[in-house]
Amino acid sequence: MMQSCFKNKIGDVVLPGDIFSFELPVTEDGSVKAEKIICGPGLRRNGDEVLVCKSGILRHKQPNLYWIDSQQKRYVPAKGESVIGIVTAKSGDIFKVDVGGSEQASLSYLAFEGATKRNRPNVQVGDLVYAQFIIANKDMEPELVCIDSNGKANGMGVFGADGFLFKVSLGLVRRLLAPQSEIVKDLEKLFPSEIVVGMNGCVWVKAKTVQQTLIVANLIESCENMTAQQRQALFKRVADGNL
Amino acid sequence: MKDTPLSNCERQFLLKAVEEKKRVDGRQTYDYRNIKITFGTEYGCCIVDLGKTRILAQVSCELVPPKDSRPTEGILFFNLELSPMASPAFELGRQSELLVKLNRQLERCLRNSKCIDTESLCVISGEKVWQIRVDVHVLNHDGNLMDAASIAAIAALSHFRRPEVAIQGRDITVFTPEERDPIPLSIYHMPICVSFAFFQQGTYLLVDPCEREERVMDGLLVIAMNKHREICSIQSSGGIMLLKEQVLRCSKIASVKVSEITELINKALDNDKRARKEGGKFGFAESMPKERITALKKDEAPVEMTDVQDTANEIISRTEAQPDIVKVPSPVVPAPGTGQVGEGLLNTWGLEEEEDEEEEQHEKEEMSTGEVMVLSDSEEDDVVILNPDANKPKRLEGGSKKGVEAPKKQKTSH
Amino acid sequence: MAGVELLSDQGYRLDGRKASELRKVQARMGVFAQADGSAYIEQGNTKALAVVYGPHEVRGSRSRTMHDRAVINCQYSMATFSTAERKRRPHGDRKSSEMSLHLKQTFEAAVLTQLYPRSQIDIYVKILQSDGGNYSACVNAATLALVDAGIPMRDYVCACTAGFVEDTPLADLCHAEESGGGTTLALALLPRSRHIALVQMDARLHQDHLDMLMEAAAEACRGLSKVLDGVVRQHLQEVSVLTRD
Amino acid sequence: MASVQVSEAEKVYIMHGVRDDLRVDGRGCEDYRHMVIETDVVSNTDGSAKVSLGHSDILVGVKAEIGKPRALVPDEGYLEFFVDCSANATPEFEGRGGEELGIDLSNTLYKVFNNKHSIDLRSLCICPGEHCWVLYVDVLLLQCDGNLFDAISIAIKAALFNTRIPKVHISEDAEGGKEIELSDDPYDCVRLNVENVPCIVTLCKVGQRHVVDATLQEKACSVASLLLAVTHKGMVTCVRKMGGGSLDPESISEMTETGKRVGKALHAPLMDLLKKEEGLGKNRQKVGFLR
Amino acid sequence: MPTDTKRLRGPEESQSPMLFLPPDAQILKASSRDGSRGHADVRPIFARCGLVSQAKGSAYLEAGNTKIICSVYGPRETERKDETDMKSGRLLCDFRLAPFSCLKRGAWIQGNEERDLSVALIESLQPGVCLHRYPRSQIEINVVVLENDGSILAHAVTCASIALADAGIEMYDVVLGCTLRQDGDTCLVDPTFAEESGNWLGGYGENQGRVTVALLPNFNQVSGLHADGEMREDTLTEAVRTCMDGCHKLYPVVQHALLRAVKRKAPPSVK
Repeated sequence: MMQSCFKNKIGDVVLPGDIFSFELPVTEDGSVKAEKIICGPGLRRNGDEVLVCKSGILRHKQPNLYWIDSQQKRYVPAKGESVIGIVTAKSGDIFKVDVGGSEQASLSYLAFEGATKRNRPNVQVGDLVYAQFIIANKDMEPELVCIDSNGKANGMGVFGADGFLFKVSLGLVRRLLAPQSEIVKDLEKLFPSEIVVGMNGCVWVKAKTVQQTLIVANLIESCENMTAQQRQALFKRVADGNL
Repeated sequence: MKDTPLSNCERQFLLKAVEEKKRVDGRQTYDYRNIKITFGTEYGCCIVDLGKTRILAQVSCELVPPKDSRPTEGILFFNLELSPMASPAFELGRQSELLVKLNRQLERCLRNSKCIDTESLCVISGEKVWQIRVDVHVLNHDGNLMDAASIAAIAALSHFRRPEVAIQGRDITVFTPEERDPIPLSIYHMPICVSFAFFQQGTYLLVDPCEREERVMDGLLVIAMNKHREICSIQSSGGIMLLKEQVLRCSKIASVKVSEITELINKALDNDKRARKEGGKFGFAESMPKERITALKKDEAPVEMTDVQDTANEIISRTEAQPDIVKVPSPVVPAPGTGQVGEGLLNTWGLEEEEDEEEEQHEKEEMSTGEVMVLSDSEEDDVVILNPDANKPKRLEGGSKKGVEAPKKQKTSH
Repeated sequence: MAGVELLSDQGYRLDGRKASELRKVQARMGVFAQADGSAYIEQGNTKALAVVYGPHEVRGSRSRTMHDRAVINCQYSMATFSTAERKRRPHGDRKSSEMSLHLKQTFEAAVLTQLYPRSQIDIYVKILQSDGGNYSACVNAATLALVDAGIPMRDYVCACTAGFVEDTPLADLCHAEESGGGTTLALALLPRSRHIALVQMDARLHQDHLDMLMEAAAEACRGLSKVLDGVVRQHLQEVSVLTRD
Repeated sequence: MASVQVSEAEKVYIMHGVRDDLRVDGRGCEDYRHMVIETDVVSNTDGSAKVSLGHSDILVGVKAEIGKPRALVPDEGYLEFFVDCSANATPEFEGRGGEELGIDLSNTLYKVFNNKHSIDLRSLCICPGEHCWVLYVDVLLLQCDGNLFDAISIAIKAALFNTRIPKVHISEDAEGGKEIELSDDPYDCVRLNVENVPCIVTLCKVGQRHVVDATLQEKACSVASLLLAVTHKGMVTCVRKMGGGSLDPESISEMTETGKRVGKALHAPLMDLLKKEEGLGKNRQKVGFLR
Repeated sequence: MPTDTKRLRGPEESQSPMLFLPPDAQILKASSRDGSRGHADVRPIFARCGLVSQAKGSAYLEAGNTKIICSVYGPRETERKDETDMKSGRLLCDFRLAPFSCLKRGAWIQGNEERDLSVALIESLQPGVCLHRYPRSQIEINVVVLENDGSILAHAVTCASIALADAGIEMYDVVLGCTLRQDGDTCLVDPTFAEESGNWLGGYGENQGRVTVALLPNFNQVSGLHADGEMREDTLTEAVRTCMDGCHKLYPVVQHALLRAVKRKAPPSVK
């Protein structure tokens, strides 16, 4: 019962301030069957009620995970998320990286694969960095690293020789990074291109020519507010228009 | 709050794109973005949309004693505000260089060129004259504030009506709009600014730079002209090295652009006048009935599909051929009170007679069928506005049909 | 000014000059002892003083330092008694902050700033007497001051104004001609490479005359650069005589 | 004041020098540095003068304008002082940096001229209660190397001497309104009597003795200084103790006495120099900054 | 300048009523002092410490109708970091005449005269305070003149030094101030507002002037000296000496005020 009032809300737009209050279901043998609900981003527990604090669409994932899919642009750092940052300053032994959050994240020069005291990584002001948050909470300054637990870069570090960087909303980023994202599938059908997506809404694209890179970039940007069929039609037209 | 810094890779990519005559939003080197002029219900208030850059201009008048150096002339006062709403980089109250530059350029372009007859503003010489005050507010900064501000200012001035005044001896009676309908200002000519962005030490040139291109450009050349091909002001800024020939070439391009924008402003003005005369609805609320809740509708960025080669110099040579005003295909007028020119129109001018697009906008019934304003952009596909309310799919095909047909036509024309 | 006739039919202007004749230019470098570089210039009745400090470390807001080149910091101010009508404040109004901005841009183009990263070069210009062509007097004075301070530059920056009366271009306008409502074009030119550092034009002019006007202004700038060149050589000659023996 | 950093050793060296009446640049305790005065330097003004005292350069412009007399003294004109510390002097004065010093200097000048005899204010009145001449005295500080007050006061005296106020005749037009016409003949003008204009002498207490016309170095190692405005008759129109230290009464009276003597001795050569320069008339070769 | 929108102002050409006073009322014969006070007598002053609870130290002083209140904050950290001389502290002063303090209403914003008085106050107090004990810090003195009845600078100096002492700031000596108005040969110590400015405007005779002296009584050192108007040199030195005697007369009252304050603040003595 508890989840029922949740279930019928899935897929609807919920506004901050909506409250889901539960009467604990009393099973036949009088014991109270407790059900566990995991509140994702956008939901907050208040006593035995669940409060909605971000406007968006309520999403559900088996078995009991609920969260709000909001159209947000401003990124709030979260531990473990990998983002694209721009190096803004080199002060002492840490680099200041702008991730579009409330403050600039710090990235130690040792947090690169194969970096030692003597051979420092070659990072210039203005470079792009693909890194992961190891410290990200409201009380401390966010900290990034470019190596995973066993010291390998596996994809992280300085990159972005001659691609194109642009910003999109966080909702679209999540759709791009979804395991079988249709958008990515459609893009693959067009022409070969490299795409790097950071959770902070930065997307980096590189294709064979400047022309194609621009097309891919514009396509991704315009997928923001299109339904599935419109996207199909657009991609079909782009495909034949180009051939 | 400082805005996000520009990464090196973005800078290199944009410069490479400029070298290959490709622009991020698919425009040609000499294309203007989508210009949309809407007038408010009150006389002298107007909003100009240049792509995503959005500027509000408001004109007001007041009876004041004149300056003793010029007792018989009215006073023109311009004030441009960079509100922090427009971009994170603008802080309130800080005299930034950009603010000073824009204000002085606006003043020079509209006051020194004597485009408004200040003698006609004098009520009693030496005692009371009209002070016309033009306040320009930047609502959203996506590059090229100068052109948008100058269009907004001159459109608002030509749209403005000041109350009529009767003088008996010493006392002045000011009539309210109900008693006597207000009088327009006497405007000799309409100076409009055209901005040229220079890259790679002046080798590459772009018109109407968007915000990203502005951050990467070396310098800017702003030329203000009116449709009689008279230059009202020239101002170069940024550390660029120009050659005389480049400045002359820019002034030729500017003359074409200005004549076409002036055409658009007049179109919007007549449109608004017709809407007011027929007692129809006018003003901002009317001008965006069909848009989504967000005022700044998020139209899909046009995608440049065909590898269009550079037609720039070919266009220039053609402009010398026709000294007279080039027949500009009539801009599409989607809703009363607005005049709209899609990008595509620009590079079809002068090439061949574009069959006059039938006026989608037929007064009343058009409103009801919800025929959405069609941004008939040439080579990019049709822009479709996703209406929140359940909209007949029919319109979709209709829209795309228009779209599909448009690019093909576009292709042949090159 | 309808009344005053700017160009007589024999081709003479108000002060008896021909159409393309410059005003009398007198200049001297090294006027002040305390400044790194200083210069004083008189173009007709317009008198300007320029002082250069730097390149020195950036004072004030640290955020302005550029990691790859020097920051040029200009201040243009007019003496309160410089114009016929007394000015209440020497600087701070929009006109003078715009003029400072123009000077800054002109010299950002001309000075080799990448040789002095993370530093600042101050250029202060004071108009002692204003009789038209303030911008050009400032640029010429600042050029001499920079040369006096030994700061490397691509080329001299010479600036001159040009007007257009009865479709004959006039060079080096005085105050009467400038405020007479006709067209005024201010041009800052690097004479040898014929590059334009800054162009600024006011009041209406038909597009076809633009070429003629700019050519006249460029011609005037080249004439001015010869005069400045003479002043610099004479100053160096003077200084070298003092330091030779 | 734009100060300069002086190490302790230098201070001791300077103090010992002053004690033996021998200063760093060889002057005695009561000698002035080399002074160059030139009038009529700026043509847009009614009177102007340029003074360079050592490396301090001052330019003063006087502009006469017609204004309304002050309510309490309807039958007198008045003087307005404005000191502009331009950034030319030191980068410190850029923007609003020089404002504080400028206001301090102009306030002192107001005090110096705050008496009846320096300038005959009554002669400045056109018609009591309605129109009077207002003399805007604008001081431009181009280079400051210590002892600004003296240089400024001398420059003001020279500029006022050089001031030509056009003659004014008032004609009554029909309904009694007063019509003021200025005579546009440049030579038909009124000259101001600057006999009584005071000159400022700044005495700097270094160690036990006091010096006149102190440079920035000497000022940096002095505790206090006394400013005296003296007229040619020896009258003292303004006294002000400056600096962070205190003075005992004996040294005050001693310094006042020296100040009066030096000040009085200053007026005579200044006046005849001005008259001599005036005498040159037209064929005087204008120098200004050109040499 | 922000125009003063709150107050209903008269029409522009309104005149202040002061103008229409009969001429003789303006020029008060300075030499005849009314009633009790002789020429060399100082007005009786009333001084109290510790009125402003927020301030570190404060003082209120009344001399005849001149009422001045002063509060001292600090020593505090200096905001302007790039101050050069870091080894000694700095005195900052904010001298304000309340708009209602004089006959003609003043403005709230600090005018040039007030800035001049602030500079004069700092230069007079600086010798008395041991600034080397407070390196890299600043001491703020706020003086407000509630009613101006003459010689406000002198009494402000005295009031400020009492406030500094009340604030527990180390001082070599208290600083006392006294003003003198010279009119011809007569000199009036501690003049009232009328005496100070009255005869001045009309006076065309010799020796019209005003002298203000700030004194360190125990060291007998002059820490501040201001004089304007026109005087002969001997009259000037004579006037300075008279002012110093005037200061010495004030000293006992100041000592008494400080004693009272210390007693009140001192812990109850164990009896």
